[in-house]
Amino acid sequence: MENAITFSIVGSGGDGAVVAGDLIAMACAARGLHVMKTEAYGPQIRGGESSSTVRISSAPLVAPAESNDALVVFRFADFARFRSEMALSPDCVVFHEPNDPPPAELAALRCIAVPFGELAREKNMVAIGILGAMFDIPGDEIRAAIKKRFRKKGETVIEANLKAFGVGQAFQPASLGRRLESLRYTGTPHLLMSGNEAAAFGALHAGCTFFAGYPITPSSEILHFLSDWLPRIGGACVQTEDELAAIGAVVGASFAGAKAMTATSGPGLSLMAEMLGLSSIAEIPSVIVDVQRGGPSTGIPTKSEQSDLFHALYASHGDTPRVVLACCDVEDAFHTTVDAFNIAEEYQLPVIVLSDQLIGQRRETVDAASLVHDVVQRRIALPVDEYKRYAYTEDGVSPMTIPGIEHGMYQTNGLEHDELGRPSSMYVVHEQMNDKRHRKLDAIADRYRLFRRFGAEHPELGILCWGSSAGTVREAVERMNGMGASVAAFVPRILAPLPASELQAFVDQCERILVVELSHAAQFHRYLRSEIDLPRGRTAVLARSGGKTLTVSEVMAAAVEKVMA
Amino acid sequence: MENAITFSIVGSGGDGAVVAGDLIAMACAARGLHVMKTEAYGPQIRGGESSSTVRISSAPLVAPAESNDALVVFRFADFARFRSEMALSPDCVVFHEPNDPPPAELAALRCIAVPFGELAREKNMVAIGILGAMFDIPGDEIRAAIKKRFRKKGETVIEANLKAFGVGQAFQPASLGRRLESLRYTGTPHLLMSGNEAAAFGALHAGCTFFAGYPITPSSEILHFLSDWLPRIGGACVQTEDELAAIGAVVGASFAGAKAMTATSGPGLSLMAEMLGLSSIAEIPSVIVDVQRGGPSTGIPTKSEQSDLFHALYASHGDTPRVVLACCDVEDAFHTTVDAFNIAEEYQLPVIVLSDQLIGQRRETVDAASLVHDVVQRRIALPVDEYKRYAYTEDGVSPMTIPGIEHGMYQTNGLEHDELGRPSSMYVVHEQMNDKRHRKLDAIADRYRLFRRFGAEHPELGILCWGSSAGTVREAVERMNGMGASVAAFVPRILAPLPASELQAFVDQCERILVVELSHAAQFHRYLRSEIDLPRGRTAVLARSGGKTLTVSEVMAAAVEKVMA
Amino acid sequence: MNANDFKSDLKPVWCPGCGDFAVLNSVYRALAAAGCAPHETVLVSGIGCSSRLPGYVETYGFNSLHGRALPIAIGAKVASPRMTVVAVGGDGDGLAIGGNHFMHAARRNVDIAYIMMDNEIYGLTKGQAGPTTPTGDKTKSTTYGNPDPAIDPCALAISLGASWVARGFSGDVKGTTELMTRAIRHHGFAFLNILSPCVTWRGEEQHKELRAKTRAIPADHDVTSREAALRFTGEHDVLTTGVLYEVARPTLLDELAQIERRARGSAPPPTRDQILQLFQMR
Amino acid sequence: MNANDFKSDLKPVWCPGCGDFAVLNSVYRALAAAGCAPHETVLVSGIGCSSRLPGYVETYGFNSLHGRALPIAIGAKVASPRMTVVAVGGDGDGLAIGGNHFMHAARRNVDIAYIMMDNEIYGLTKGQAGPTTPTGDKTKSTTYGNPDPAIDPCALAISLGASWVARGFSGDVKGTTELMTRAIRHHGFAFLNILSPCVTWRGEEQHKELRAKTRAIPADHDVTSREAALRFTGEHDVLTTGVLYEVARPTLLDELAQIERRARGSAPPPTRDQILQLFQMR
Ligand SMILES: Cc1ncc(C[n+]2csc(CCOP(=O)(O)OP(=O)(O)O)c2C)c(N)n1
Ligand SMILES: Cc1ncc(C[n+]2csc(CCOP(=O)(O)OP(=O)(O)O)c2C)c(N)n1
Ligand code: SF4
Ligand code: SF4
Ligand SMILES: [Mg+2]
Ligand SMILES: [Mg+2]
Repeated sequence: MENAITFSIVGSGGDGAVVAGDLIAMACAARGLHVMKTEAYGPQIRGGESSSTVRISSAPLVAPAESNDALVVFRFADFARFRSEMALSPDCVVFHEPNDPPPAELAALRCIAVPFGELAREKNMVAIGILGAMFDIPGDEIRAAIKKRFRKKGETVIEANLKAFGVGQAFQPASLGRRLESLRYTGTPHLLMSGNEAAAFGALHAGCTFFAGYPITPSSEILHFLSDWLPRIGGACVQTEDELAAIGAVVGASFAGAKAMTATSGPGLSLMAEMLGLSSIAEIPSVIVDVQRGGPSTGIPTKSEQSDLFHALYASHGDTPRVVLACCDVEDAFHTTVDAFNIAEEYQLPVIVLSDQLIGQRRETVDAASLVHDVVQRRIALPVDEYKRYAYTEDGVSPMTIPGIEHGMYQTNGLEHDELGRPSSMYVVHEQMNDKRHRKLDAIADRYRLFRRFGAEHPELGILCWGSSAGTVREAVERMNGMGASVAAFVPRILAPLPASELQAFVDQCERILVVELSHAAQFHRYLRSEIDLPRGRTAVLARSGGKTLTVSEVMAAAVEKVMA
Repeated sequence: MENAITFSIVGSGGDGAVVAGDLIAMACAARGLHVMKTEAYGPQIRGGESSSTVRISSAPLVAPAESNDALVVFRFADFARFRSEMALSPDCVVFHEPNDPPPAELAALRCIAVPFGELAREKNMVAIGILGAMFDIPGDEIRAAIKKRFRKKGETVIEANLKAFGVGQAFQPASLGRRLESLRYTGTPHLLMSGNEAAAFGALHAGCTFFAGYPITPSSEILHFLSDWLPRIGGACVQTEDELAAIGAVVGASFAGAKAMTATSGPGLSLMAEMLGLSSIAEIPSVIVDVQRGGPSTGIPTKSEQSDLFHALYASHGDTPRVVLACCDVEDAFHTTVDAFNIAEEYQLPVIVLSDQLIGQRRETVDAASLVHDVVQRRIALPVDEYKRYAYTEDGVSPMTIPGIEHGMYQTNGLEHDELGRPSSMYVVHEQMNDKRHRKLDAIADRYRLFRRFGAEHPELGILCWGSSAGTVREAVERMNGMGASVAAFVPRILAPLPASELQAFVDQCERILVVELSHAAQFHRYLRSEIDLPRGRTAVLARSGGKTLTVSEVMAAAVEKVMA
Repeated sequence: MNANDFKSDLKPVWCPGCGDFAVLNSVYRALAAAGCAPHETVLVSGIGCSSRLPGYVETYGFNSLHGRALPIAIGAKVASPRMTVVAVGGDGDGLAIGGNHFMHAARRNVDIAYIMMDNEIYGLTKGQAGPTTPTGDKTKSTTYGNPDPAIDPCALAISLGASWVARGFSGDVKGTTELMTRAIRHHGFAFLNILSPCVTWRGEEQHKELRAKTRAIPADHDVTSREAALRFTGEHDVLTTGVLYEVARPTLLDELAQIERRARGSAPPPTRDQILQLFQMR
Repeated sequence: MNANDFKSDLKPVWCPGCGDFAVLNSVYRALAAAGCAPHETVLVSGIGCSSRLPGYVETYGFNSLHGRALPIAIGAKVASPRMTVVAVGGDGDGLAIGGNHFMHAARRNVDIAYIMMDNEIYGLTKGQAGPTTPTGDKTKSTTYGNPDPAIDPCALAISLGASWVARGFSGDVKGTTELMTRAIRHHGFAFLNILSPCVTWRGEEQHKELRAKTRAIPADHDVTSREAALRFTGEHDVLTTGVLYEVARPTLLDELAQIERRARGSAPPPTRDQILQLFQMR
């Protein structure tokens, strides 16, 4: 990413570091630049340390920032908290308060003292004034962003902020780093949205009219968005007493004919295990978005990890067919959610979408034109004389009616049942019904070969990864190939049923395999082993805990150390 | 099993088919014979059709009955219900009421009309009189069993039943089948117990003083047993409002120092997923017995299946180390439960015991002398000056205190935490703690190499199976080897962590592999693939739904068709 | 539609003599009396003997998970308000594992009728104590007597905010049918507790005892008085049947409709581009 | 032991001005006043801002799962009756996801004190409506106003059978400390609802409003009268603090002890062989 810059702003609550990052991101999006923006917080509920990191480029971005070109620190005590999770490039410029000298380890960098607090009460505006000037981000866009952002706070606030911004712009420390000409790019304005917003918008796009949920970090923004928008389109958004009720209400609504969804994070998904089984055996569509965070248990609610995979794939007692999809980035959160509805509705089973904190809560520029996706409707059975709700069919999908349809009445249940839905404890019925329900997975595997493949056509090294790791791996692949290596990556977007033949073909094509994931227990690797053949002795694994973003250099190092060596 | 006989008694509610089977089983156990007894019911809550099947042998029995040598049918309409799940040997003798002629398909068998109802009101007693005489089961033992069983009902009832039994004994249809001399064996009397009773007794043996549970078929007998016995030893048995509370109370009690357990079946286990994660990250011992039934969802509550494996292995979001054990038969349910407590207490994590309906609710003769097993106590930390509850250690096990110990106070939680138990969202802490928690699995894998291996020393065919399938596979292996084949089987009793090296060594030893399990989705096979290397192209799988007992001939047929062919 | 039109051809699995047969009978009659169309009626239950009921009724039916009838019923009702949604189940299903949903459904005044078949025991799992089992009773799970106080489901429902609460006895088909009809017609959350004996695990006596204790509610009872209602639920020697409590207050659907009005007014639903505007930075 | 002995050296993560600081202060003082030994005290919480509290107290502490403080506390108390067990948490934790455990803990009169820090909002997850949020309030999850009626936790606790119920206001440290001390000393399930403002999601006004509304319970209130107590919880313009309800009835531990007596009498615990006799057929 030659034409990309990255900077972070770090401060305490009240310093406005996060707002500062927001404003620059907004300005860049408006100007048609590509932006990826992440935030990090300390353990304090409010008022603790926070940091905002913005990566900007004139070309599309696929991964979050690797290292900073500039850094604004309002207090080094706060910076220390994030130090281990933040890389600085060798020519990084550090801005700080004169009376708060940088720690020794930053001595090698260019450190510039700026009396932020003295220059204006709105010191974050001063900071973006300086950064804007340094990186030549159009001032009028930033000013427009300030006006938009503080609209509700009134004129005086806007004025004060604009003024402080001006002070920052005027404050020109001598000879400041590179100016990226390309950043002055003026293309079509982009949308700026988070993965959670993209998923929620995807639900609306897919025709979702019912959402039930229980708040949980880092998924709650989906609930918030739909609480705002569903009533406007005549749908309903219900906050339930817990996750058991949320997924129950989704199944009930779907039974009654609505496209229905819930969203949660790991702890909530754990509570939904039993109802997953009901949705599967009663063959009632349901969509569950899981925005993963650090686990197990309450774990690390504010950080990202890829360790809910096992639970998504395998939770619920009994042989319980379900579909698991995974999105790779913000835009993909939209598409994956629509796919989830399409599959759930067409095949009458539960579909889990695995997102994660990194995708869900980061903001990315998205092209409005790309937010289109075909929508599939449930196949409603025509009233027939001898209606069999669970008729054996070739692809396992039986005609479904919904309450209100005359002559379409049926009984459903979580007990094993015959073609009419009547409870049965006979082995033969059980075996045939298990078979019918699992046949749907074959049909889906056939129809939905969702994956991304990028890099060399005849790779020496093949990387397998999923979800939010994909962007970083992609950037690593591009860099390695740029350096003369021959690397490719395969990223399934449907994890169950896995596109096994394509995956196997890819693996067989490669000399060596590297599996990359943010799960200490290497869940993805273990799952892959159970479904395809990985070359014995020629497969390496980069699997570590989440809680820290995967970096391009980490992937490259693993490729070199674990595989090439 | 040359010296074994099997018979079934089939009737409607009130016919007393099940009691009849019980009495013969009791008599045989008292005489030192080996018995395995299963029951089956129709969907009626009470008063529907029921059948009782008893297998008797002078040598130890490893598997339930394959086919019947005798059959008592009080009503063929009831028999029809069980027909598909009941095999009859070619020389099977069928007793029936004169006015209820056998269906055509039984024409080839010797059918003998007995006017049961006319002979006595207690027609089930007449039946065991006839069967006892036919198979030469000592009458005095049966009479003793009748007295024991009807003790609480009073003398008149006992007298009437004894009289009817005498009538049956006297009723001697001409030339009745073989008499098994060996059945007159008089060895040490055996205990007669069910797998659920064995597990509950195992808990008491292990020192369990706290049980919390919620009723569910087919596990409730564990609750019933402990509700009776725990108060007598000064422990407590609590029926909670649901399974979330049950496992919560277990974790709380264990935190407070008690050896604590819950028992449930699939639906309950699904509800326990979240708390499993807490027990794992807070490192608090817990024991969960799951008596599996047909799934998914409510499924088939009264029948056996091996399909909770995935959930037991993988449920709960995040990287959640836990131990999964599986018992193979009634006696093994005792040992496995004690092992579960030993491992949980020593390694401070959740341990799931997988049993199933077939083991849990069948009655088997057990040798009292074999119900011994070493018991491990929790390692309680001595109060130290700088007590670190979650200190990093080599085997991952940190010193634990319990409330009441001075200077041993600590904070625990489901959030990621440092060595002192203080919440932390730092990556480095998370990675190290994940590592610590997973190291325990290595230590356990090292110490607890629990498996059974039987059959040929240098096998051509290796069979892999687990749980209740083991007995049937064992009998199949013995029969095949008796016929000149070279077959062996490997049965892990610890499923996670798997005894992978022993398993791999076994697999590598065999020319061909057959995996046998009662799960439509072949959960065991898929799990094995993820953990060891199975020979590509030389591995076959016999995986089908539960709901019907696995039979020896089924295993043999698979061995021939799928493997030998 | 008459009662017979609601009979499905599935044969109940209940024990001969089970109180639930009579309840089923009342369901047929009440659905007819309330003027429900079978195809616009949804019966949702949990798991238990009693929860088998929907299978025997010719409507849309859902025999779901133990304890989860109410969330499913609520989802169905909100998604398809035109349907008549009736939840049914046992005392264990509704008060033990499903207690939390009961609490919040009552509070929210969800527009469904909830019929509890209360046999003071766990029937299906073969006789363990439940939340309505009298203290001291010996059951399979309480060898030395039930340590817990019994809940009165009607008292609970009233405390939790249900807007219509009644008690019936399955032995009185006519009375129960009337109550059920009113429950179905009520605007809001209607809770009907029906004492329905379990001959198998509580014996014949339970039936006789209940019959002896039951008496109809006095005609002059003020159904809008919480205190008056709670006086009946506090009785020990008699068991008063009838409508104990009835008030009018906004239901969940009323509230959701109001939210929709506030959200949209008379504007047409927003277009895709209108929603996306939210993310436009210029 | 004095209050300071109960202070741990962990710094609270709460927002400056959060009502929970004052509650924490009361916890220190009450534990001291009730004469608890730190190593014989167990604090159990769920998840939420308020549930962080055990970490700041020098006792055995367990910050568990969202909604599951009570089952864990009950398990700990039954297994180790000598310990003083106190459960703490938020309104969402205890009344939404944890509602069922609340209901059954109250009914069973479990021997623990349960302190609810009620801020009428979900604090930790950044401001969604909870079961005590007033109807109509706009929050992040109720864009057009909260459709649900608010629960009064004390009224609920009384209805559910709690044997000791009180209301406090975190702004009144002295009063809260006294109530907490009594809660800890109570024999049975003691429920203390403390209104503890969330400055971040309910603003400064909440604090002021609460302070203005609070008034002490009249000295002549009959604490054994359920009706009298419920009159206070029904008030709208004032917020009466103090012990609303207090009765004596057998606790879960009392019942379990009686079960043990019935089971064993004065006999020594059965031996292994005595148990196995059950399975002997001769
Ligand atoms: C999650 C879960 N836990 C437990 C069970 C077992 N179970 C089935 S029905 C039932 C209780 C039955 O009692 P009740 O609800 O009163 O219904 P009744 O049979 O008495 O009509 C239980 C515990 C289950 N099916 N699912
Ligand atoms: C199973 C589960 N669902 C949801 C959450 C997310 N969550 C954490 S705290 C909380 C509610 C906080 O509200 P409250 O209990 O009132 O405590 P407060 O923060 O207001 O003190 C929620 C929903 C969770 N941790 N676990
Ligand atoms: S067990 Fe009881 S409740 Fe269940 S069907 Fe039989 S009599 Fe009815
Ligand atoms: S968010 Fe509210 S409840 Fe949470 S710490 Fe801040 S002020 Fe307190
Ligand atoms: Mg019941
Ligand atoms: Mg709160």
